[in-house]
Amino acid sequence: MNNIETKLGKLQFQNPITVASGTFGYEYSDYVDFNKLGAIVTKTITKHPKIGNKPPRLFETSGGLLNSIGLQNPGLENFIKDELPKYRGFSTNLIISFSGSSISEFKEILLRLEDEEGIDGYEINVSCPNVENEGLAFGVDAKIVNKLTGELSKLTTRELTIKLSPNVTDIKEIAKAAEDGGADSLSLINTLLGMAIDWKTGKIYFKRGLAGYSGPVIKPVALNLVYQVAKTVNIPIMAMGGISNWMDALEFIYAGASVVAIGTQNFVNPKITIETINNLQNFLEEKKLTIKNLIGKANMEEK
Amino acid sequence: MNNIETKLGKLQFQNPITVASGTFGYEYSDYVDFNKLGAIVTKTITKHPKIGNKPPRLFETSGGLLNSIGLQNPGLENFIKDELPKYRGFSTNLIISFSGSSISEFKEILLRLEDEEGIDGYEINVSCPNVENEGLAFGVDAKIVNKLTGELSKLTTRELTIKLSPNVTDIKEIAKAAEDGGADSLSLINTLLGMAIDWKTGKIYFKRGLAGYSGPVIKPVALNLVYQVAKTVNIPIMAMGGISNWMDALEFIYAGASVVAIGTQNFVNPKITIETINNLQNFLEEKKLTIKNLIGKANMEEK
Amino acid sequence: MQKILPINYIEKINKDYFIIYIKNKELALKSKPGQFFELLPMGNYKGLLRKPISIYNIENDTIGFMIKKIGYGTKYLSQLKVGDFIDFLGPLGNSFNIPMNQKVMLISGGIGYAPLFYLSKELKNKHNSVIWIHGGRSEKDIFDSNIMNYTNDGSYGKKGFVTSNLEKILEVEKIEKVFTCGPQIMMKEISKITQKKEINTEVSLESYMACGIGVCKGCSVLIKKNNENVYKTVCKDGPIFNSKEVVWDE
Amino acid sequence: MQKILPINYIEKINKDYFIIYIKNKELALKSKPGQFFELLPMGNYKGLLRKPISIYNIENDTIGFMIKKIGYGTKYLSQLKVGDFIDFLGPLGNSFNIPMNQKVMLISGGIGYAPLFYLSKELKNKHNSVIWIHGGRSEKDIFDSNIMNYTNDGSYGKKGFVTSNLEKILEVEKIEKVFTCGPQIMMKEISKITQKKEINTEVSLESYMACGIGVCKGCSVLIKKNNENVYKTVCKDGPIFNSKEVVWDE
Ligand SMILES: Cc1cc2nc3c(=O)[nH]c(=O)nc-3n(C[C@H](O)[C@H](O)[C@H](O)COP(=O)(O)OP(=O)(O)OC[C@H]3O[C@@H](n4cnc5c(N)ncnc54)[C@H](O)[C@@H]3O)c2cc1C
Ligand SMILES: Cc1cc2nc3c(=O)[nH]c(=O)nc-3n(C[C@H](O)[C@H](O)[C@H](O)COP(=O)(O)OP(=O)(O)OC[C@H]3O[C@@H](n4cnc5c(N)ncnc54)[C@H](O)[C@@H]3O)c2cc1C
Ligand SMILES: Cc1cc2nc3c(=O)[nH]c(=O)nc-3n(C[C@H](O)[C@H](O)[C@H](O)COP(=O)(O)O)c2cc1C
Ligand SMILES: Cc1cc2nc3c(=O)[nH]c(=O)nc-3n(C[C@H](O)[C@H](O)[C@H](O)COP(=O)(O)O)c2cc1C
Ligand code: FES
Ligand code: FES
Repeated sequence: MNNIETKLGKLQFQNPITVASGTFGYEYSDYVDFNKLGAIVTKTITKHPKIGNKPPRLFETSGGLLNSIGLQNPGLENFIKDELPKYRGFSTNLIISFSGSSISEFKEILLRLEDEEGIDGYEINVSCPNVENEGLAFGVDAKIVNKLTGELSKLTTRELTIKLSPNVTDIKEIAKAAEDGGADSLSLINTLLGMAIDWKTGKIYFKRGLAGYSGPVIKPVALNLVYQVAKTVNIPIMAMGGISNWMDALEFIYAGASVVAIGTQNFVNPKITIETINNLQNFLEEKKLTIKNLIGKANMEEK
Repeated sequence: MNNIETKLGKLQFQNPITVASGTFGYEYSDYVDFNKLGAIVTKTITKHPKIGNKPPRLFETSGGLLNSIGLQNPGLENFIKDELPKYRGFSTNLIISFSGSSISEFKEILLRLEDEEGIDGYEINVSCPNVENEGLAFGVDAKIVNKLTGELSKLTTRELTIKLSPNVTDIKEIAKAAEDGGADSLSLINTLLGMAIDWKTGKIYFKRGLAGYSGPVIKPVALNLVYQVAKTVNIPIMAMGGISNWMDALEFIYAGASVVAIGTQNFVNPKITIETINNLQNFLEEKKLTIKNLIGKANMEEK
Repeated sequence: MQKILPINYIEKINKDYFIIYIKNKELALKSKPGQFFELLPMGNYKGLLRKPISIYNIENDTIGFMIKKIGYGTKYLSQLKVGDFIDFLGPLGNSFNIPMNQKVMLISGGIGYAPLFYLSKELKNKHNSVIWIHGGRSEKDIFDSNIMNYTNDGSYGKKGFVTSNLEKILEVEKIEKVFTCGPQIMMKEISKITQKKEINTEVSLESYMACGIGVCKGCSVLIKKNNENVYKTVCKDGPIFNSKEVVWDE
Repeated sequence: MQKILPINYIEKINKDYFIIYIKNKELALKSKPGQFFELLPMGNYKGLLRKPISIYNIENDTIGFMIKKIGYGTKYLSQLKVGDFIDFLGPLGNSFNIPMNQKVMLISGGIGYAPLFYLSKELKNKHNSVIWIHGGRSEKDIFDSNIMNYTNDGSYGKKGFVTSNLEKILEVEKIEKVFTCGPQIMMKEISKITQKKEINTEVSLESYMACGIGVCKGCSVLIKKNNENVYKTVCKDGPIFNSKEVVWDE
C-alpha cells in the first residue's frame, strides 16, 4: 500500500484521508474502522467546558451548511478523562484540536496534554475570538499567530499544526507567520462566515447573527487558499473545505496538500472517509501513481 | 407604485432592483425593458481597452460560477462613443462602473465622464490589483480606499458608490474608510476568490490560477457582509452576491441594503430582473409593506 | 446502520401527506417506536443534508415513513416513485418507554401523528388501553376517524385544540401516562397540564439535524439534569425526553 | 427568445446519443443552420448555467437537438421524458453562409455531426451538391451509413481520421466550400489543408458559455481582424467563423 502513504510533518500517514475537527467523533465507529484512517482529528476542546450557543445551530443553504455550534465541548479535563481513552486505542495518528482565549491558556492546555500518552499531534484552532486581539480571532493577526506558534513549538515534540481561517485579506502572510514561528504543518481552511435571514419575517436565523459556512460550496475558495499557501510555505498542509469525494481529495493534493480532511460530508455519508480511501487507492493503483508524487503538482501547462 | 420605491444616496429608484456590473449589457434589451429597472450598472471600464484574459474564462462548480474575464472592455473613449449613447436613452438611473490602476487614473476617468451627459452615478471598482498597493487590490487597504474616495468625491456631484471586495479580514474598516472619504453609498460584494483544478490531470483550469466566484453559493457570505457593513456605516448599500430571486432580494433588504443587484442569475434567466420586480411588488402589496420600511429591519427577536 | 433501499410502495394520503414503505428485515427488527431514520434520496437530489423522519409503522419486514410536504426535501421525497432508491441511516435515537397494563394517552398534532402510530400498536401489544387525541389545522390533517380529532377550523371532528378539554379527559379517564408529538407550543401546553396532574409524560422533540448520531452537536436542546440546564442532542439523547426535563422557554 | 416548452418526442440513438424534439412554430421559423439554443431543464436540475446545444434539425414546427452524454447536464437531459419541460433561450449566434449551386463538403467529428445535419438539408435546398465526411471513435459515433464514415478503431467505415484522404478528395471532387464542426484539433487540421487549397471554409467553434448572448465575455476566442488578434464571442459573433480568422494556437 505504498502508493497511498503520505506524511504530515513529523507524522507518517498510512493514507492521506483524515477528518475535519468538529465533524467527527467516536459515534462514527459504528460506520468506520478508525484504524483505517490516516489520522483522527478530534473536536476542538477548550480549557473549561463550553455549553455552546443557543439553538438553532444549523441551517442548510443551497449546497452549503451554516453552523453555530459555539465550540460545545466537555472541557480539557473531562476530555482527558472520558474521551481520550476511547481514541487512544486506535493504531492511527491522533491529533487533538484545541483553542484558548490567550496565549498563556493555549500553553496551559498544551502542557496538560503533554502529560497524556497516545497523542500524536495538536491542531491549534486560532479562529476563536479572543481578548488579546480586541475580540477578533487570533488567526487573523500574523504577529499573534507568530508569537503563539513560537511559544507552543518550544513546548512539544509532537506534530504542531496551526489551523488557519480563510476570512483574512492575505492568508499567505498568516501562513508564513506560523511557519516562522515553528509550526510543523498548517491546516486549512476553517469555515467561511455566513448568515441566514428569513425573507418572510426578516428574522435573523442564528442568535449570534453570523455562522460558519462549510460544505461543497466552499471548495473552490479552499482550493485557491491551499494553492496559495502551498506556494508560500515549505511546511506540509492538511487541507479541508468542501471535500466530498476522492476526486475532490485529489484536487487538493494537486494543489499542495499532503493530507486532506473530510468535514461536512461525514454528516451526509458516514462512510465517506473509508470510501474515499478505497477509491483513491484504486485510482492510484490503476494509474500507477503515488500520493507523494502528486502533492503540489498542479500545473498550468498549455494543452 | 409607492411601496417599491427606494433611494441610493442621491438617487431616487423606482424599485430596488438593478444589475451587477459585468453581468448585464445592452443585449438584454431583447428580454428586459430597461426602463423598468431601478438602475442600469454597466460593465467596468478602464482607461485603455482591455482584451481580457486568455480562455478558458468560465467554469461551473456546484451551485457557483468561476470567472476569469479579466475586465475585457473597449476602454473609456470607445465606451463613450459606442455604448454610452445606447444607455443614455433609458429613463432609469445609469451608473457607470470603472476602475483604474492608480488614484490619478481613477480621477482622470471620472473627470472625462463628467463631461458626458446622462450619467447618474459611478460605481468605483477597487478590486483590481494596483501599483500603489504593491499589486494587491486597492479595495483591501482602508487608507487607500479612504484617499481614493476623498479625491473622487471632490470631483463630482453625481452618486459615488464604492464597490467593496469580500476578500478582506475586516470589511467594516474598509467600508468606514469609504464613508469617511465621502462616498455616497457602498456596493458589495464583488466576487470571492476561487480556483478549479482537474482531478484527472492536476491541470489548473484558469491560466491565472484564481478566478472570481459568484452565484447562489456566495449568498450567505454576502448577506453577512452586507449586514455587518450596514450596522457600521450610515450611507446606503447596494447589495449583490448570489441573488437569484425576489426572496433573496428581500433578505438583503432586511440585512440593510437599499438597493439590490442581480448578477450571475441574469445568465440563467435573462428576465430575472423584471420577474423579481414584479414578484416583489406583488408581495409588498399583498402584505401592505413598503421597501423603505424593510431596509435594515432584520431582527433577532426571540420567538 | 446505513442502507440504500428501493421504495416498495407509496401511499398518498392527500395533497400534503404521503407514506413511503420499504422492506428490510434487519432494519425492521431493530426499529423501536420513537426512533427515526435520516433519509437521503439518491439521484438528482439538490439538498445537502439528510432528512430526519420518524418511524411511522413496522409490519413484519416493512417500514413505513409518513411524511408531510414542507420544503424542498420533503417535496422531493413526495415525487419519488416505487423502485427509486433512498439512502437510510438508522434507526437513530432513543425510543418511547412502553409501559404494561396502563391507561395511556397519545396526543399528536399534525405530522406528530406519525411516530405515535407505531407506538400505539406496541402499546396495545403490551396490554395498555390507549386513548388518542389528534389535532390539525383542517380536515387534511386528520388521518384516522376512530380517534378523537380536533381541527382549528372545525372542518372535521371538534373545533379547537387538543388541549381544549385535556384536563377533564385526563381526570375522567384516569390516564397514567401521556405520549405526545407535535408543534413545540402544543407539547409545552400539554406538559404544563400533565405536570400539574403529575402524569408521567414523554415528548418527542424536533431539532435541525446534520449528523443524526450525536457528533455535530447541531441539534442540541436545553435539558434540566440535576437542577442544571445542559444541552442534550435530540438525535442521540432524544428525540424522546421526559416532559419534566425539557426547558421549554429558552 | 425565451420559451419554456415540453419535450415532444425523444429518439434514443444509442447509449451515448439521443435527440430531443420540441414543437414551436415561432422558434422553428427563426432558426438557421449553425445557430444554437441554451437549454435549462426545469425541475430538480442541480446545474447553474444553461447548456448550449446546436440545432440539429428543423421540420415544419419541430426542432431537434441531438445531444451526447458528457457530464451532469447532458446526462440530466438524457433522463428527461416526453412532456418534461425545458427552458429554451434562442436561437442564438450567427449561422452558416449557405451558397447556391456549389460543390460543398461537410466534415464532422463526433457530436459535430449535429449542426451539419440541418445545414446539409438547407444546402440541398439551395441546389448545392453535398459530400459529407464524418469521423468518430467507434461505431457508436456513426449516425448515417450513407455518408463517408471513418472510425479511429475501424469498427465502422474506413479506419482513420476524416483528414486521412482529405486533400485528395477535395481535389478530385473539386470542392468549392467546406463546413466543419468537431474537435478543435480536427478543425484546425482541416483548416490548414483547405487554406492551402484556398477553399473557403466555415468552422463552428465551441466555448464555455454563461450568458449565451454576448454580455459576459466568457466565451471569447481569439480572432484575426485586420491583422490584429481580438477576442470575439462564440455565442454572438460566432459560433460560425471563417477558418482564416481563427487563431488556432493560442
Ligand atoms: C427526529 C425528527 C423526526 C421527524 N419525523 C418526521 C416525520 O415522521 N414526518 C415528517 O414529515 N417530518 C418529520 N420530521 C420533520 C422533517 O425532518 C422536516 O419537515 C424536513 O426536514 C423538512 O425538510 P424540507 O427540505 O422539506 O424543508 P426545508 O424548507 O428545508 O425546511 C423546513 C423546516 O423543516 C425543518 N428542517 C429542515 N431541515 C432539517 C433537518 N436537516 N433536520 C431537522 N429539521 C429540518 C426546519 O424546521 C425547517 O425550518 C422530523 C424531524 C425530526 C428532527
Ligand atoms: C455553440 C455550442 C453548440 C453545442 N452544440 C451541441 C450539440 O448540438 N450537442 C451536444 O451534445 N453538445 C453540444 N455542445 C456541447 C455541450 O454544450 C456540452 O457538451 C455540455 O455543455 C456539457 O455539459 P455537461 O453538464 O454534460 O458536462 P460538464 O461535465 O459540465 O462539462 C463537460 C465539458 O462540456 C463543456 N461545457 C460544460 N459546460 C458548458 C457550458 N456552459 N458552455 C459550453 N460548454 C460547456 C466543457 O468543455 C466541459 O469541459 C455545444 C456547445 C457549444 C458551445
Ligand atoms: C458542525 C461543524 C462543527 C465544526 N467544529 C469545528 C471545531 O470544533 N474546530 C475546528 O477547528 N473546526 C470546526 N469546524 C470546521 C471544520 O473542521 C472544517 O474546517 C470546515 O467545516 C470546512 O470543511 P468542510 O467544508 O469539509 O466541512 C466545524 C465545522 C462544522 C460544519
Ligand atoms: C462574468 C462576470 C463578470 C463580472 N464583471 C465585473 C466587472 O466588470 N466589474 C465588477 O465590479 N464586478 C464584476 N463582476 C462581479 C459582479 O458584479 C458581482 O459583484 C458578483 O458576481 C456577485 O454577484 P452574483 O453572485 O449575483 O453574480 C462580474 C461577475 C461575473 C460573474
Ligand atoms: S444532529 Fe449532529 S449531534 Fe444531533
Ligand atoms: S457566453 Fe457570455 S458572451 Fe458568450
